[in-house]
Amino acid sequence: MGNLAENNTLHADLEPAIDIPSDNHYYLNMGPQHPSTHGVLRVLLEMDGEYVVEAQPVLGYGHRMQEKMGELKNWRAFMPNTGRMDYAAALQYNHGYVGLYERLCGIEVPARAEYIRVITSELNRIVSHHLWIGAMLLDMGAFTPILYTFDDREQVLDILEDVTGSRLTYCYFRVGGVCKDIDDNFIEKTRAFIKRQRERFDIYNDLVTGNIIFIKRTEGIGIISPDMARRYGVTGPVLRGSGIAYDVRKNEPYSVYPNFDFEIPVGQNGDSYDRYMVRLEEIEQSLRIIEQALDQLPDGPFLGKVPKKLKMPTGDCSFAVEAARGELTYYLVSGGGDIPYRLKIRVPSYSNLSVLPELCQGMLLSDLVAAMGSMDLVIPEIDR
Amino acid sequence: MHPATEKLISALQELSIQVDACDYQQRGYHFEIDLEADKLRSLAECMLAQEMFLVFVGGLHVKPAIEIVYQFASFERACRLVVRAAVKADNSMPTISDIYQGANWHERETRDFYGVVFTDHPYLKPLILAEEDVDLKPLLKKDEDLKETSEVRWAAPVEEKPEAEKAEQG
Amino acid sequence: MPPELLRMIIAAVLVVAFVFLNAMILGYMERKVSAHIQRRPGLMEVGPHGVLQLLIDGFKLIGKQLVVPEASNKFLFRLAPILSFAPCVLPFVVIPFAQKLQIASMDISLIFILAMTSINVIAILVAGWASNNKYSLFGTFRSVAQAVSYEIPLLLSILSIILITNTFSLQGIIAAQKYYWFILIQPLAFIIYFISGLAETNRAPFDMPEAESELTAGFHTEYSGMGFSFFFLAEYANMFTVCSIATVLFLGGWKGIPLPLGDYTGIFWFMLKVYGLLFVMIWIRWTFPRVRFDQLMTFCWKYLIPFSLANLLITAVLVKLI
Amino acid sequence: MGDQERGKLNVHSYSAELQARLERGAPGDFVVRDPGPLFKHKLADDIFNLCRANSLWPMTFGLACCAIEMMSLGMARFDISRFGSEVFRPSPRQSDLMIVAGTVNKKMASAVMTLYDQMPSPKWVIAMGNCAISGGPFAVEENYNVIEGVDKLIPVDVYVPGCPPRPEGLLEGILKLQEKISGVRHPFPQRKISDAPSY
Repeated sequence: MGNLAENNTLHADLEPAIDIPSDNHYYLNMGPQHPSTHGVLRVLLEMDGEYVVEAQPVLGYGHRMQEKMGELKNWRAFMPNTGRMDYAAALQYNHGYVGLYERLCGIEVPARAEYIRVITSELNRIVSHHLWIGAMLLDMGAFTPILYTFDDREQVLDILEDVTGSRLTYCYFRVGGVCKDIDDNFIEKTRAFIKRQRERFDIYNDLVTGNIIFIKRTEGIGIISPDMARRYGVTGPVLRGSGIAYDVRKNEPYSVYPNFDFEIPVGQNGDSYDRYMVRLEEIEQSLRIIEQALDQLPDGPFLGKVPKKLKMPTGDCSFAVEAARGELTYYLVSGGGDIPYRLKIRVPSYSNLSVLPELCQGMLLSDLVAAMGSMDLVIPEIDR
Repeated sequence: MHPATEKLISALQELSIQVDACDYQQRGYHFEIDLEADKLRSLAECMLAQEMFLVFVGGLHVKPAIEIVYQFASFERACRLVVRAAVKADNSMPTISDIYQGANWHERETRDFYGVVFTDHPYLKPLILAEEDVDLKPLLKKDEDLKETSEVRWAAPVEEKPEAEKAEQG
Repeated sequence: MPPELLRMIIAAVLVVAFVFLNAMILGYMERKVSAHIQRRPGLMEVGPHGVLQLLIDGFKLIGKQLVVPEASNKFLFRLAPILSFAPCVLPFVVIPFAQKLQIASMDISLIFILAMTSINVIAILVAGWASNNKYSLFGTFRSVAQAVSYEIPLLLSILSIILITNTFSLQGIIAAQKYYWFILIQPLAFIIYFISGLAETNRAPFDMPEAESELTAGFHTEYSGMGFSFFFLAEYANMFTVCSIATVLFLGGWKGIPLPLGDYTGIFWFMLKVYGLLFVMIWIRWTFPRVRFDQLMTFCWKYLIPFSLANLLITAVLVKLI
Repeated sequence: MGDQERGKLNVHSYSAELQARLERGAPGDFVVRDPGPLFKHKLADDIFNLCRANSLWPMTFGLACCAIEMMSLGMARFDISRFGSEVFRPSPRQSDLMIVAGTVNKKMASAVMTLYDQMPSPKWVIAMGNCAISGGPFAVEENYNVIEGVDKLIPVDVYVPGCPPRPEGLLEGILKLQEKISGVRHPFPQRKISDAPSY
């Protein structure tokens, strides 16, 4: 674990304090109420001056019994909960959940519904990345970018609100389709948004990407090597920042993703800066997917025929989707009937955060905050 | 089949672990493995050597003994494995957190929810639940809801089991 | 009552009143400018365009409970805000607002101001130590290191002006800028002074001691009500002091297009320049991310100090030659 | 660090305290150490209350989904700063208003109470969202972790229902709180919509 000094070029002239045995270590309790822990994460830090010797995240301050409730309710009753796990990218959680039942029960989904799902999911991904860019820069002390990204975010929320009826915790997908059709107004607004968002990238780049302080704060900070990512099961943009082009949308395609032409952006060094660049590029790729989906959008029903009460076969089933933060896997064990026997939800941020104890050894406290910000954590998602 | 996947299967068979291929369209994973707890560590080592990553570790409360479900997948190709291993008689399980460090938290969480003890785990303290809830084990099923292992496995396609209806609960 | 004493009392009242007024104006300016930078209206509802907001905030802070933590050093905890506030009032005594608007003229007024502004760091040290809070202590460590380091380039850049003018008197320095402002012949010194001034007043991007996302609220984490507002007042008073020195040294002080009653109305130009600089400070704060602590120190020791030394050397040689 | 030393890191000093407070019952029973003002005068009270109502500084304290809507309220579209409440203070010592935005669970409960205690009085609490009001969708029979309503822990002034409430809802809650504090809804003359500058 002492390879940090070699990886971290910025620290080369400042020898990390971890190798020096010292009695001057002290404990610092960060959270559960702390501005940079994105909610209710608590990190216990053993510090030597400004250097972190060891970090021990304490989870559970946002634990809401989602897995327990998954075993108590049928799919209709549990659908709202999926949107509340990762509230920043709720539609992808919806998508995974309905996809799971469709796979298990062999339910056909009309093509139009799949396209609507992809369009809204990708819009939701953009929203999530907007939130993240703002929050990360807020962690690094820049207050203004979050207002600009939230401005863009509100544009998408307006579009999504028209079809889903809510701003944040969507419950829009249904087993067999979606609950409301999209109209011309939606398509028009989405196209206008795509145009607007492409122009906004210039503002982001002017304000953030080229900023010397931002580059100095993120380059070479929090390097996650591909090997480390594999051992911890890191996925999503955090993994892609490390140079591994793993994306469930390409690797195990679901829905109608094979119909679209898009790329998986990857970074090179696996540092915070790469993760930032990957996410910025992902917004562009999502825009491309939406554009293509709008062009190809077929006519037809938006909700297939689904029995009022699903009859699940016994057995287990797994469904993975690419959520905004990485691979989201629902694993359901059914004992028949319409209520799952066991619902395991594998959330991406959980594994992404588990890197932290190894990642932050010998780091400065400020870098820890920047590295944590670059991971895009949503704590109630981790705690479920 | 992808050559790397073939290599993985043969490596697992060398460890005398039986790998069953599954219908991906139906189940969402490609291979399933039913394993004895003793072989778990060698399986995990083999998986890491074959560049698979750990998707999750979860518990499953069924009748003879609690089962721990491991899911592995690959970054490079479509290959997803589900490994199920029943816990030992003393409700314990060997840890794989020294092989896959990511398993550390998953195992702690499983201990929180099911009370399974992972032997040699470096730090088996409650992760999700509060310290005073150490014996809560919230995901354990009540006796009347508890099912046999065979009741939650895929049946062969020909057999229809209408009695599975009785699983309805409040 | 001797007239001199009367004058002193009036001056003292005016200065304290001005410090409060300045904090109010700056607070309003900060919130309104930040709002417009972020494309939102900002303060709007309390008074026309929210002008009464800072007054209301002040009253509210007076009415808040004063919490003294159980484990703190209670004497020092109460002392720190006063220690922070009192010295930053004193520089206003010697600041030349106009040709005849200066409370006391001293030959060493520049030194006096620098001495007074340096006390602030002790107040922060006391506050952080007495709070018995790790985050406060963290902020204090950073603040002391930062203030001590940035004092050097600050002084060196001032020194190059002193070499030209041969006086520490602020009126003397303004008088020396009869034909041109010193920013024209000492641009590097101005830039170094301004950056160091940002760091000295703990303004973003150098707001290490109260880095919100890392240290919750830094050295004043434990302060509530008036204790907090004293730090707040001191910060704004220090900002004003730093900018007024910059105005005097580099921007010709109260000099400008002559107005009637020029001996007194120079205050218009002086305030215009000072608030112009303050606007730049606020602008910087709401644009940049925060630098990291070691980068902050590296920047000071590896760039600012060598450059200011070189600048000083060149100035000395040129002054000798001309 | 060895395993024994690791144990030091995991300190839960709250749990016994939490138990005691839960047993103590209704939130009115809290010991308030505020000595109160030195003298009381009707006019002074009115002025101070007017000031307090118009200068509510919330604490940076988000728990779950509702926190995002709370953030949205601070952002350009809804802009809480019009009412002077954009000063989100990270330290409880400097804040007047605690917006409990999200689900409070057993582990978090003690922290919520500690934070409430750390705020200097006068202080107010807004319970934002169904979870904070009553446990919301998590108030099921098998509930083992979620506190069903933050008013079981601390006194709440204003409830803002919704899952999550829209930012306008929270804004209305803050205006209601202003009404509660000063007796008048938004004490200063209200702006007509048409007068507001367009952004």
